[in-house]
Amino acid sequence: MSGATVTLLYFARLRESLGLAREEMLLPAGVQTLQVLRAHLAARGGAWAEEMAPARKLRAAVNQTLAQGDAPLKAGDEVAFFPPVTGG
Amino acid sequence: MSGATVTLLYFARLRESLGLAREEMLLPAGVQTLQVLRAHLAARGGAWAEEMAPARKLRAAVNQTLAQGDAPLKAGDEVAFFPPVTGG
Amino acid sequence: MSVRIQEADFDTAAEIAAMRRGNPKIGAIASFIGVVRDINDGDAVSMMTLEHYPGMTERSIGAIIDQARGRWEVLDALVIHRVGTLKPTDQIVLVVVACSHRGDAFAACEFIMDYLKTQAPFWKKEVTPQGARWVDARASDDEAAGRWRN
Amino acid sequence: MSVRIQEADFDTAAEIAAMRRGNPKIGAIASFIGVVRDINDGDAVSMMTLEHYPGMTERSIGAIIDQARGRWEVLDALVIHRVGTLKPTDQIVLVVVACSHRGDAFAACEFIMDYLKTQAPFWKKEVTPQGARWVDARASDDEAAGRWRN
Repeated sequence: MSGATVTLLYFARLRESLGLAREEMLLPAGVQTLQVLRAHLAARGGAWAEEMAPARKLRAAVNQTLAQGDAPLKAGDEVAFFPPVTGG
Repeated sequence: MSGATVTLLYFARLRESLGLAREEMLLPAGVQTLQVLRAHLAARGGAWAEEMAPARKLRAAVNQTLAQGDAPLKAGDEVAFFPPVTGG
Repeated sequence: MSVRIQEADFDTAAEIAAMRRGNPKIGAIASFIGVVRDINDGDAVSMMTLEHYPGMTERSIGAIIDQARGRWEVLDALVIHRVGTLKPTDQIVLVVVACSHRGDAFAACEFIMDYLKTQAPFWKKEVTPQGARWVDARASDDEAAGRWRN
Repeated sequence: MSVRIQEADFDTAAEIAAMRRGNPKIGAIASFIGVVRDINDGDAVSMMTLEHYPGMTERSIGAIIDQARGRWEVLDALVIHRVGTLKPTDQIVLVVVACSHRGDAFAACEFIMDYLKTQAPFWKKEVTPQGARWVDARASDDEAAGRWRN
């Protein structure tokens, strides 16, 4: 599906490194899973390449639920990237 | 050792059945362990025979520490008999 | 480390605050409160009395705490157990364990409760519509304490 | 069942009292308080800030509590987690679980804490003499949560 807009959120160390807490994105054609979205963001280079690198330990949530790389994306989704959690 | 006096304590259901909370006893010759003392008390008959019967679940402490039947007794010991505990 | 046997009720928050005061090494506090229920073995309970063996009670709970300190890193521990007459919803027992890390705190707190249930000389007598009766010890409590022997 | 994320401190005794009020089925209350320590990974900590993901935080902790209720007989459960700026000896998190029996209360309380540590979206940034740094997740926390998968 093309023409799908999603909201991207970044937290904690990621938010600081990227200098961004939130953005709206029109999903490019072919970006239909979390994993592909991550690779797409890494392609922005600089801090993006570093933080989104496959070797980097990163967690992601789709619509506020922890999700794996093969999670499908659709219009209106809220997608969040963040480091492993450290609460409690 | 003969001529040894010990203090006997009874708690909870045992205290009520026997109608006794505490007594001083001159240990008879041959009564040198908890187990033999229990048999000696059972020989008093009546409620004693019932409560001290080998089949009866009973706990004992010597000098305020849980003890097994083969625990030796000596002059001045505080020996307590009671049902399994139910606190907490 | 502290053990108190008393008729009076206890104030959990005050006890935890006193334990924490001035010890910045404490990172985890596990606590347990036992409460009188209004039903036991299927019968309504209106009241109970708790009898104990003064002297041995404090000594045996002290020994239980020492065992816990030998197994886990315990910064502080407190046990308060009430005796006398209690009614449903009254508090019976408080165990508080303070550690640097939560795994130690949870384990030591549960260990102390499990051993207290099977080794500390307390006896409950409860009043039900059928009259007063001494509460029977539970096999499940022996099993709970047995889990820690390994 | 209740989940609260707040900057304000919490009053453990008041929370436990509110939970117990009017529920005579409660026989066992296990609770856990997490506290800011003055040292982490060998460095002195003077301050920390806790960031979270509003919305997902409440949702994920609610899901953790639901899992606990599916495994044990839980009469009531409460999680309060603070966010914002905290200093050593400040309280961070409170978990209270009320059950009829103590085994359920201990297990559910520890389960909730272990999952909260690995699944709820909170992040700590601490200030040490070397400057501010994001706290790294611990492998030991993943292992603690992993114990419950069986």
